Amino acid sequence: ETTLTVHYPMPGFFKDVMDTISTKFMEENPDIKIQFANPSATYEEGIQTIMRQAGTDEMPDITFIGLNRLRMADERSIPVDMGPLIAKDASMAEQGFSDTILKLAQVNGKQVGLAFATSNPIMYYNADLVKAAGGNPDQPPKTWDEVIELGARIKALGNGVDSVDFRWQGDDWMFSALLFGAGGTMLSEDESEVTFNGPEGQKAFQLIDRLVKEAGMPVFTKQAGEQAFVAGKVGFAFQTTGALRNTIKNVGDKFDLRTAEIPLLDPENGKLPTGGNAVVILTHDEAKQDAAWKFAKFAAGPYGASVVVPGTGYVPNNELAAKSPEYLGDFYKENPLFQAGLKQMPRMIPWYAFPGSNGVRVTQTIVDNTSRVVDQSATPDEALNDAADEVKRLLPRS
Amino acid sequence: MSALSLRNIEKSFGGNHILKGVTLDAGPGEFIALVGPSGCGKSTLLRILAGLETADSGDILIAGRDMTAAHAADRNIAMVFQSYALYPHLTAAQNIAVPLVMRRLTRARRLPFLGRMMPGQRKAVADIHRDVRDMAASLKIDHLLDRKPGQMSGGQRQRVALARAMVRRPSIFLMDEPLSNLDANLRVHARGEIVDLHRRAGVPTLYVTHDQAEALSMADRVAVMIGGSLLQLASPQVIYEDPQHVEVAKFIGQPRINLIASQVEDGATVALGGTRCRLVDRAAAAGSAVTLGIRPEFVSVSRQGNEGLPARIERLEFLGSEVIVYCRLDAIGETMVAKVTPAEGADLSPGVPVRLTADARHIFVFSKDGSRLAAAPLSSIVTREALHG
Amino acid sequence: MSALSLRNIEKSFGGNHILKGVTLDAGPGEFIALVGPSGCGKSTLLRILAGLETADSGDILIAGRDMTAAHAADRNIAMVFQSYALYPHLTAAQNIAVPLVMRRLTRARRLPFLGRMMPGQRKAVADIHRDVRDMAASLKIDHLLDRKPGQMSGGQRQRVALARAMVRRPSIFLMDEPLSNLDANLRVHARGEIVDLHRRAGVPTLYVTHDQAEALSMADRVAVMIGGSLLQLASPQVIYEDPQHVEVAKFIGQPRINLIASQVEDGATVALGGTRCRLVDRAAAAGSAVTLGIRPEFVSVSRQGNEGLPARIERLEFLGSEVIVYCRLDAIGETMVAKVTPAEGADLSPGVPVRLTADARHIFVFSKDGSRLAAAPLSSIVTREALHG
Amino acid sequence: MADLAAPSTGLAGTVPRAGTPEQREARIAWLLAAPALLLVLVFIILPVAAVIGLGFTDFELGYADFRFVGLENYAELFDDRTFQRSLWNTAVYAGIVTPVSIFMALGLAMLIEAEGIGRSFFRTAYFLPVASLLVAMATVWQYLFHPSIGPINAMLATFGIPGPNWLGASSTVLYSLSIIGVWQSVGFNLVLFLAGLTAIPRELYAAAEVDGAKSGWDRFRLVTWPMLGPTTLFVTTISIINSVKVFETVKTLTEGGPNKASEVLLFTIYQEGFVYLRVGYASAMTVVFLAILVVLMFLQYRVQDRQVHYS
Amino acid sequence: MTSASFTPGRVARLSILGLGALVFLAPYIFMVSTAGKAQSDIFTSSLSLIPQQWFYVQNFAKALSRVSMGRLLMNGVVVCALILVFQVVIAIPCAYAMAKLKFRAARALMVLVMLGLLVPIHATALPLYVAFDRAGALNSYVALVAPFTISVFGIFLFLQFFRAMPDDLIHAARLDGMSEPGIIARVIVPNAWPAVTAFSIFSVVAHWNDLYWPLIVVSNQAYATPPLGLLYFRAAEAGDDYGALMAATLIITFPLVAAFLLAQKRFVEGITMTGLKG
Ligand SMILES: Nc1ncnc2c1ncn2[C@@H]1O[C@H](COP(=O)(O)OP(=O)(O)OP(=O)(O)O)[C@@H](O)[C@H]1O
Ligand SMILES: Nc1ncnc2c1ncn2[C@@H]1O[C@H](COP(=O)(O)OP(=O)(O)OP(=O)(O)O)[C@@H](O)[C@H]1O
Ligand SMILES: O=P(O)(O)OC[C@H](O)CO
Ligand SMILES: [Mg+2]
Ligand SMILES: [Mg+2]
Repeated sequence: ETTLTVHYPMPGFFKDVMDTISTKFMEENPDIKIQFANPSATYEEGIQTIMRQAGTDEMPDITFIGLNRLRMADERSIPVDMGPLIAKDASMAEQGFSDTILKLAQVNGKQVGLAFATSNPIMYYNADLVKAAGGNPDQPPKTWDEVIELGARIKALGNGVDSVDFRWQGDDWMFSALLFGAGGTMLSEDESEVTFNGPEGQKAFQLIDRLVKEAGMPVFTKQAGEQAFVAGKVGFAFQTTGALRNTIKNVGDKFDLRTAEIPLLDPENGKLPTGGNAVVILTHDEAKQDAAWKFAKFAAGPYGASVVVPGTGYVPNNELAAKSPEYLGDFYKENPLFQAGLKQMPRMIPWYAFPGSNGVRVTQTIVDNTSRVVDQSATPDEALNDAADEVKRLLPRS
Repeated sequence: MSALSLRNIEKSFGGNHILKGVTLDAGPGEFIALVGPSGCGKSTLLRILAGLETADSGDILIAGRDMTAAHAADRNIAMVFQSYALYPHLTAAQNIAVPLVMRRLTRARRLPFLGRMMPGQRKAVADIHRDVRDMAASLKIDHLLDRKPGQMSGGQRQRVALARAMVRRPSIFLMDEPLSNLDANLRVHARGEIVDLHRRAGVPTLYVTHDQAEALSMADRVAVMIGGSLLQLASPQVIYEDPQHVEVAKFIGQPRINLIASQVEDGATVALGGTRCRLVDRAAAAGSAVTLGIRPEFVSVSRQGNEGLPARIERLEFLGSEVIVYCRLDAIGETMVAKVTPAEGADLSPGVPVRLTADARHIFVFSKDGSRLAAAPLSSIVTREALHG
Repeated sequence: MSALSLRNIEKSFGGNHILKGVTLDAGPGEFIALVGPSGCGKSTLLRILAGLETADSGDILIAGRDMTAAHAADRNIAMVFQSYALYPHLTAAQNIAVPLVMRRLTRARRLPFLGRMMPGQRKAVADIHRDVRDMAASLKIDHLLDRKPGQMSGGQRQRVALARAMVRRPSIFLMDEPLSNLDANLRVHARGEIVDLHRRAGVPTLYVTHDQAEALSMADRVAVMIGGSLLQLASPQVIYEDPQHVEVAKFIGQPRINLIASQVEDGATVALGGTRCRLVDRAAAAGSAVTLGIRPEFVSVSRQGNEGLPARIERLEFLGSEVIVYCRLDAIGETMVAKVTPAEGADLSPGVPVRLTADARHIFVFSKDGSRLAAAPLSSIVTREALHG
Repeated sequence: MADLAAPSTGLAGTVPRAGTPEQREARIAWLLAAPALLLVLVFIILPVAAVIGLGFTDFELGYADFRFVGLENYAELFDDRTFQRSLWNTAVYAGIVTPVSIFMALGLAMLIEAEGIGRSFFRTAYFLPVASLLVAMATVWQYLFHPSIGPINAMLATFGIPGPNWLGASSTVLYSLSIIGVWQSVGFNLVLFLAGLTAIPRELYAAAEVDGAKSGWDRFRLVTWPMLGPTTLFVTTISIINSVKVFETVKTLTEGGPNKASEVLLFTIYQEGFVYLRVGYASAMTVVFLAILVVLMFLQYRVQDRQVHYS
Repeated sequence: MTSASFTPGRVARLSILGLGALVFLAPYIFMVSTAGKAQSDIFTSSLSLIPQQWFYVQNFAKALSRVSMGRLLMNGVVVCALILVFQVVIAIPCAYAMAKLKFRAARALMVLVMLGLLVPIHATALPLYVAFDRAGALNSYVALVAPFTISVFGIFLFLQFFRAMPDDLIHAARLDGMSEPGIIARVIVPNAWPAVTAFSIFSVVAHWNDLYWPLIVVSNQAYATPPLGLLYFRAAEAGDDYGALMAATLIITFPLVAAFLLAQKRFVEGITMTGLKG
């Protein structure tokens, strides 16, 4: 009998999901016991905990790491390379692990994990407000211009109603949604140059500026935006599809909640960052590694996805799960709110992870400068250039 | 017109009736000592008078004006507290100045910085300084003016408290056991000082103490308060030599008066050993219980003779100028105390059998309810006045 | 062999020389009162004796054994503190039992639960209970045994403190102003009790007080300590009637002794008004300064005659059984105090001119350094012994 | 029975009876203080020493090796704008929370002391925030401060006042956090002041009244304030320390944002050490932080102690 | 002073106090109200304290089932009790020595205590973590308790209290034959209850609610403390499960409030007696 200690972040999302998956797993693998370590509130706290514990007896056997922190973890040689395990395993593709999906959890070609929950940014909207402002809820805006125009009308409804909540706080994910959506990149191919301050980035920041100026987007904190939206006081919210289940619960039947694909600055070539996390094996114990691999595959596999998707709002990380009626096929038919994320799947590219030891700082710099635009203390160009300068300084000089 | 008059003051705390209708008048410049056992309500009365506590009923008149409802600060009453209640953070000079500052400077002037810039401020402050210094000089505490209370001895603190009370020429002066924290020698000395001060200032003073020696030696009149009632208000001599109540007799006099239970005999006489007295107004029926009181200095002890009550010396207390003799009356199982001179006490020692005789002229007779019954030595009936001639 | 002997005890705190070589012997069962003004070092001496403080030099012998370095607990000394220092969380019975428990039960036995199971425990505990009850009975506090100190009056606490000290039959008994927290009446009563207890227990006792009346009335011998030195150690009578130092005479006696600066005249005589004494050993040269002391009770005041010192009555203090007369000697600008009976004082009042005469047999002569010079009334030279017959 | 007869020296205890009584006493004192001393050493002194040591290295969490970089970290601190910002923010925060919570607590304590009824209710009501669990309370405050649906702004709106964007705007976020800080610390100070007030002798107030201090303000100036000196000194000390140590609210409510408007020292240290994982640099910050606290306490004691009266 | 009549001054005083109490309690009122609301009922544009649907049972049930509340509370009690016992047992002798015994290091100790007051656990967490790890003591009660066994605040508080205790009491105990540890056990401690109560409240409140340190040293749920348990109701991205979170908070806060209510009189008394003079 093997006991695996599993650590995961954001229990608010994943506790029930994890419990279900592990119960099922243990049923199927009676010789493996899963026990959970104390979960961490955020990805950042999660990775900290792991780094602290790395090399100690406390280190769990398996953890779930935010996709953009995999690189950082790998630089510290924390994850076990899954390459050999995959190589041994003949049936990867059969189990729904396509190459695109595998790529999400690779760092410089090394398979450091398996994507477990994947997300992309979508548009949530309050159909009641849209209607009240004279829009058609069944024809949600397709472009940012439409969003801004309709948002302005919603804002004009008064009574404390706000137009837009764009989730720019926390990390660079939503900025990259705009940037990638305009076809831009963070850094040049060889990671030696900052490129996010190019025209695409400028468009992204200008859009944020317009959201504020023209649509009257207020400065929300993360929770404040969430609370206002579920209270029915915000027209559009742009954030991860992973929050969908909780949003549905919080909204209840206070208003008609809808979702739609997020507008892209470049509707043709625009891409979207993949949020979410990957299951990572930490244990170097041979015997445990086998069990861990089993569990990782199980969690990231079609069954896991079939639990994660309805339980949270994440999009399936597994092609089999998405298509097979055994898993989620019917679910999507019955739950149209979940379809926005699904439809965007083809546009998903990895969440960019910055090289070097200052990765987290870099994302913080982008957030800080975004906030300057949102609270209108800097022009988009100033903020963007400041961000670029600062990020340049923080990148490894080589 | 009396300087101060209290009319029928009543006060209860919760269910406890503490003051039971106290009426008291003080003449201008009079020094009245209020004595009584602990808890009898002395401080309460004083606090009511000062306006720190409100009476349930009764009136307070100061110099003829009704002050029953006036604010403490408006009564112009000065008070010295048992603990002195000096402000520990202020120097002696600042302590003494407080009542002047509070009265002479407007609120604006008292502001920390602004005050200094107001016109006339300098003069006002200089006046206060001068008055404080004068007061300190007259109490001989000039050298202490810069010290804080924590750096002073009990006696020094007491003088600072007096100075603080006197400096503003109050219309009435209240003192609540101001000497009780001083040691014996200092206390005797301080008594003199307070009397002196009172004489010079001429302010009517109500002085609370539970030390009867203090009351007798300092006051023009002594008010004896027991259990919330004023039992007697009279000059020290009268209080001592002519107590109107057994409690007064018991409370005043050191060592305590000897009290012996007895009965009225036929012919309205009472007997203490061989000494007999007759009740003057013959009010008490024969056989009714009375208490006889005789002060220790009027009990004489002799080793010879077989007159007087037979007793045995239990203990002698040498006090320098006098000797207290504790004598056991074996017959009635009581102890009688006599006060003799060292010379008289020289041949006495514990265990010696003696005879005690009481001076008939100084026997007090108290009825069962404690009130005094007029009596006279049986041998020669003299009027009470003659006794105090 | 003396029960206790202190040899040349010295103690300084910081730079302050507090005890300046104190030597004192106490016989078995002796009651010695240690008096002196506040701050003279009485408590310090007691604490050194008890082992709570260490002397800088000097030796402490208890029943002949050198205890100078012994631990407080090993000296078997009991002490009653001014504040009583009862354990506030324990009942009277438990308080009294503490020294017995600590001495009779081993550490193991004192453990909360285990202790109970040890053999012989019951007997030991029962013995302690019995001793506590006996002690309480003899101090009449049986009814208080279940109360905690907070629920007792000052007098009751004091008795519990006494019981706690006595119960273990200490080899020496120390008391540091045990009565100073009691009020005057209770104090007089408690004196008797302590003397009684001492007599019954027969334990040598050192009793600290700054109240000279206590010292005189209670002690077999009185030690007068002033400024860190023992000035005189003698029986109360001798201390009062034959002080060997001006400070002793000043400290003992209430009201204070009258001290008048004077000079030795030709023929080694000194004069106080018309009263003259001759110095017995004629040691002092004519013209050398001396101080004459006369106690107030030996000063007589008369309104008639023109003998004696002319004076003016300044103030009268009525004390019930006696009257204190403050007389101003205008000629020399000093005040002389006389103590008279109320009868004698009846015709005196402030401002009246009087003549003061001192009883020549009771005049003390002190040299400039304060030591006593033997002197005798000039008219009839009698030996000093005769005076105290 | 044998042990009953044990000599009185049986309670000699664990301490050998050698040397003079003074030496004995000192030895016992050492023994009694030893456990505390040892633990202070192990859990305070040594870790602080370790932090000081780390401050001279480039240690990063996750990497096994590190090198000594001398004063490099400290040099970097000098031009670290985030650090300067957080220094300033911490100063502002402490500058608001300390005096406001002290004076508010004092005022409330005096009102409660003067009031006969409901003392324990008020005491509990004001103390409750001290016992609050910030993880959960953060959510509540988030809601109360919500710019559009929050009760505070709703209330302001009824008076026609447009409510600010409390936690969202960089201009107000620090003040909003200060309000929470005050809310959390008033109860603590209040209890201390209540205790201080009960210790003031009633007679002093009587004396003040008789001396002519008619108004409550006069009595406050003359008696209450000076007599509370020692309490105030203690409360000030604790308040300064606690407000400089602000962390939880920032971490849970604002993450230092927006745009570092609510970066405070401990949060910055946490961010550097645990998020950016630069332990060496964070340690250098910690050293500076501790140094600031020490200097602050020293100054505060020097200034205030002189004016405080100890009875 | 405390007359029964309602003078204008008194009415003003009571209104200020009442209003203030309301403001201070507002977050709690919101908490209690939220604990009874359905998730969709919580954030609405209309301010209503009364839940539209009565959801208390569901939320409390969730709070109790989602985490093993019994285990959490037990851990909380064990950890707080151990911390408190150690703090008191270690601080009291030290404070006694500093207050009542003469030894030269007393002043230096005082400085150490004052400096100790300044060091937050946040500052030393990392070296401590490393040390516990090396000792293999992470994920244990030892790790949760050990760093707090020394409370300089406690030493400080007891020191003030003991200084106010009369020397005579200790002298009497010495003469009665007690050793110094005996004095502490038999005289000091029985009379220090008010101070111990006051200190207990401070200590328990702090450690019951502490999240920072348990988060670092505990990964095994067997040792999770109540605040760690609350994490399960928190989602970083969107919408905590507020109703259940508040219900859980109420469950966790209740023991503290009850303890404070029971102890508050002694608590204030205890602080009074310590005099708190620096
Ligand atoms: N504020 C109060 N509330 C309730 N009872 C009080 C109050 N003040 C005084 N008492 C009670 O009233 C009685 C008289 O108290 P008071 O202080 O006047 O006595 P006292 O004669 O001054 O005694 P002492 O000589 O001991 O000072 C006492 O029994 C006391 O307990
Ligand atoms: N521990 C100490 N440190 C410094 N000085 C002390 C100490 N103990 C006593 N003193 C000083 O020693 C002197 C004598 O003190 P002590 O307590 O023996 O006087 P006392 O005769 O008992 O006085 P009292 O009658 O007031 O009790 C005082 O001046 C006191 O200030
Ligand atoms: O919550 P996730 O996993 O979708 O990640 C998305 C980003 O964290 C949002 O900022
Ligand atoms: Mg009184
Ligand atoms: Mg003394």
